[in-house]
Amino acid sequence: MSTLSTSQRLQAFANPTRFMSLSGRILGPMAAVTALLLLSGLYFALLDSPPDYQQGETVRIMYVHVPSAWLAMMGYMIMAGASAIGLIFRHPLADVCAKSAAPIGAAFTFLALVTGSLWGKPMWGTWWVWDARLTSMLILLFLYLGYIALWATIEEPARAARGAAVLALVGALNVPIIHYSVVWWNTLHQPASVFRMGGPTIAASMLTPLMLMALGFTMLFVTLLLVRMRAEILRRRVRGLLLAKADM
Amino acid sequence: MRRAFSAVLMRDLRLATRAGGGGGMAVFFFLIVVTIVPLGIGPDLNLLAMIAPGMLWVGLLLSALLTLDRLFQADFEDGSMDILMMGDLPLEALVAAKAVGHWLTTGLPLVIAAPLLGLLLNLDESAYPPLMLAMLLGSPALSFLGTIGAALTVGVRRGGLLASLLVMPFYIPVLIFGVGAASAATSAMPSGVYGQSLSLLGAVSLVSLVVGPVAAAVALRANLR
Amino acid sequence: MSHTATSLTITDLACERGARRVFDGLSLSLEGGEALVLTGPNGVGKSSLLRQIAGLVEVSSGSISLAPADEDHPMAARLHYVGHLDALKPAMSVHETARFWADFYGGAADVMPALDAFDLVPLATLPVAYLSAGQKRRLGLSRLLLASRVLWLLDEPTVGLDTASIERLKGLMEAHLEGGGMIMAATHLDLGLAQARHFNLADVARQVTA
Amino acid sequence: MAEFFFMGGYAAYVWPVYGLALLVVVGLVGQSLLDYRRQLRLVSELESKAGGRARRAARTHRSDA
Repeated sequence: MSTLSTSQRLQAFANPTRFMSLSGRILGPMAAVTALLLLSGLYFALLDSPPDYQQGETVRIMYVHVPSAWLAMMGYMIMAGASAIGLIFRHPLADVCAKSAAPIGAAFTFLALVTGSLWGKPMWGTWWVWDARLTSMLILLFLYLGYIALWATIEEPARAARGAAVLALVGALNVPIIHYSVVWWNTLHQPASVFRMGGPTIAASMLTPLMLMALGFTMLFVTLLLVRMRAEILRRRVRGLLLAKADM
Repeated sequence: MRRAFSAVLMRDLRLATRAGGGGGMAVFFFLIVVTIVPLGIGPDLNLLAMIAPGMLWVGLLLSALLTLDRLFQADFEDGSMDILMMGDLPLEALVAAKAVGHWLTTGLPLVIAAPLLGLLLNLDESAYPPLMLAMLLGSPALSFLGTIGAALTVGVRRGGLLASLLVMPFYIPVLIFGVGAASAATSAMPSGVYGQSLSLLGAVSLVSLVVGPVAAAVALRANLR
Repeated sequence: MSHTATSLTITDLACERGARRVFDGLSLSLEGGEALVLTGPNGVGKSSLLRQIAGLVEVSSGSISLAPADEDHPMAARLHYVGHLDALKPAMSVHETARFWADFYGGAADVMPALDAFDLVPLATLPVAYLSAGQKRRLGLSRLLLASRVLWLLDEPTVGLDTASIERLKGLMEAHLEGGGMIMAATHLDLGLAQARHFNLADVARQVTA
Repeated sequence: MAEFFFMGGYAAYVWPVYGLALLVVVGLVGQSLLDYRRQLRLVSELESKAGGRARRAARTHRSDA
């Protein structure tokens, strides 16, 4: 690949056909890096790190739960950022990116919720506790599902894109507000939060698996995002061809 | 005649699952209704466990009401209603096909989702089987009675809200017996209550299988003629 | 599809829409193989008359009867009514739509001939959402061929059709008439049907006071 | 080796977590690739029917990872 300056490279991603050929080229290596990171992360998480003195082996759940929670948040930020670019700069690929990011983000949110519940059961004895973080994560899932449902119901892509972009931006604005109100709600009823997710300090030996898994998940997110964007571009071309076929 | 009945039913199922079907929306609404309960009442697990059966049933009812108005309105708006009323299929059978379609795409998913949402409300382990059984027994009544509200408000602007108001009173017996059955198994109720409420719930459902289509057919004739 | 010795008789029919009396004292009859074109200004009640015959609008007084009497089919099930709306679901494909109508009418399982009669076969797998207005209109009309019914009630059938489709429709109408069927159409476009009688509803409509 | 799977008594919680994580990852990757392949097939089908008008577009996607 010729040495393009970063702004040129970003610009090159702008128009769809350029994006298709560029993403086609880098997807291979990205998938390899993702696999490498995830496998090494798994190795450290399961085999090469000590159990926590308090939580014992259940601390290994953290190596999946915390990264997926990060990705859930990151996914929504990407969606909101892409939506903003789409609305403000009329960028052709922005809403494709936002629409493609949503299902991946939702999947990570779901993963974070269930692993959180699996982590909570040995700790608190019930599958679900209305802990501030878990509750905010649940509401984040609603934001995702609402966004995906909006795309599914509006037939015409351009109109759906604008509506979804507005929804994503309003959502992003509300995420901190919702989180704060849930934390406040939680402390209102339970003075001391019984459980601090991830513990105050993370021992060095636990940092490596956590970082590796987090990096692996992030690479997975970006790789899948590119694949889904390519599929979305093709989906719109199919729609165009179908419309053209009807006019013939 | 049976072919027409299954044609209408299959078409409704295909439409519901295809473009942003109604079923998914109702479950999503049910999820949100059940989530905001603890946010309103507080995260105290014991309190939640007590009100869980009642809240799950109220959530089920509200979610079923949500998708009622599209039952006939969609066909009325695009002209399909004219054709559906001009076939060999009597109106009562048409309404029954619509109600079964509504139950399969909305009622059943809600009943399947209910136990999962029970987790959020810290529902007692022993309450799951009775809750499921009661909801399976009672949910058809929600669909069949719901057709009455939907038929009465066809062609009415903002008919959905009106449909819910009209039908809510009919849902009260289903609610009472349903919650009775679901909570009888857990809290200290006299032993006979569980069997009693289940059988009453079954009776209400059976009655609604007949009353719903007949009343809705009359309403449709009055409303569309 | 042939129909034997059929006739439609309407005696002293009246129609009210809301408080307004659209027409009354309307009597007409139609024999097998005959077409009747309803004319008259907008609002004179052409659509209301067609919908009344189809059983979709209340008959306040007077009678409509379709001979020969047929016990096991309600009158509405012995006629086709094509109104302004095409009764199509955007999410369903052309073929699925026709298939549904065929099943609902209890007509033939193979819907291709009916689609072919309106040149819709190339679009068979296309969802209705992608069709143009004219194509939707042709799909709506194609249900006339999905079940053999003696009386066709057509409300402005040619709206949105191109000349080729109008010719096609005309051919199908003539074939229906030759088979002993009956047609009553409300239209401004002269379809040029040989056996067509004209019936101006204005003669019967009450002069609606301001 | 057995006590590794025993996970200090929490096997019933740790393994479902990793099992679910695997499921979600495989599900996401699988669905994304299947959808991509399906759209690719639809485009080439529709384009071959509609004449080679957009032949250029079809040429640019090589099959990737």
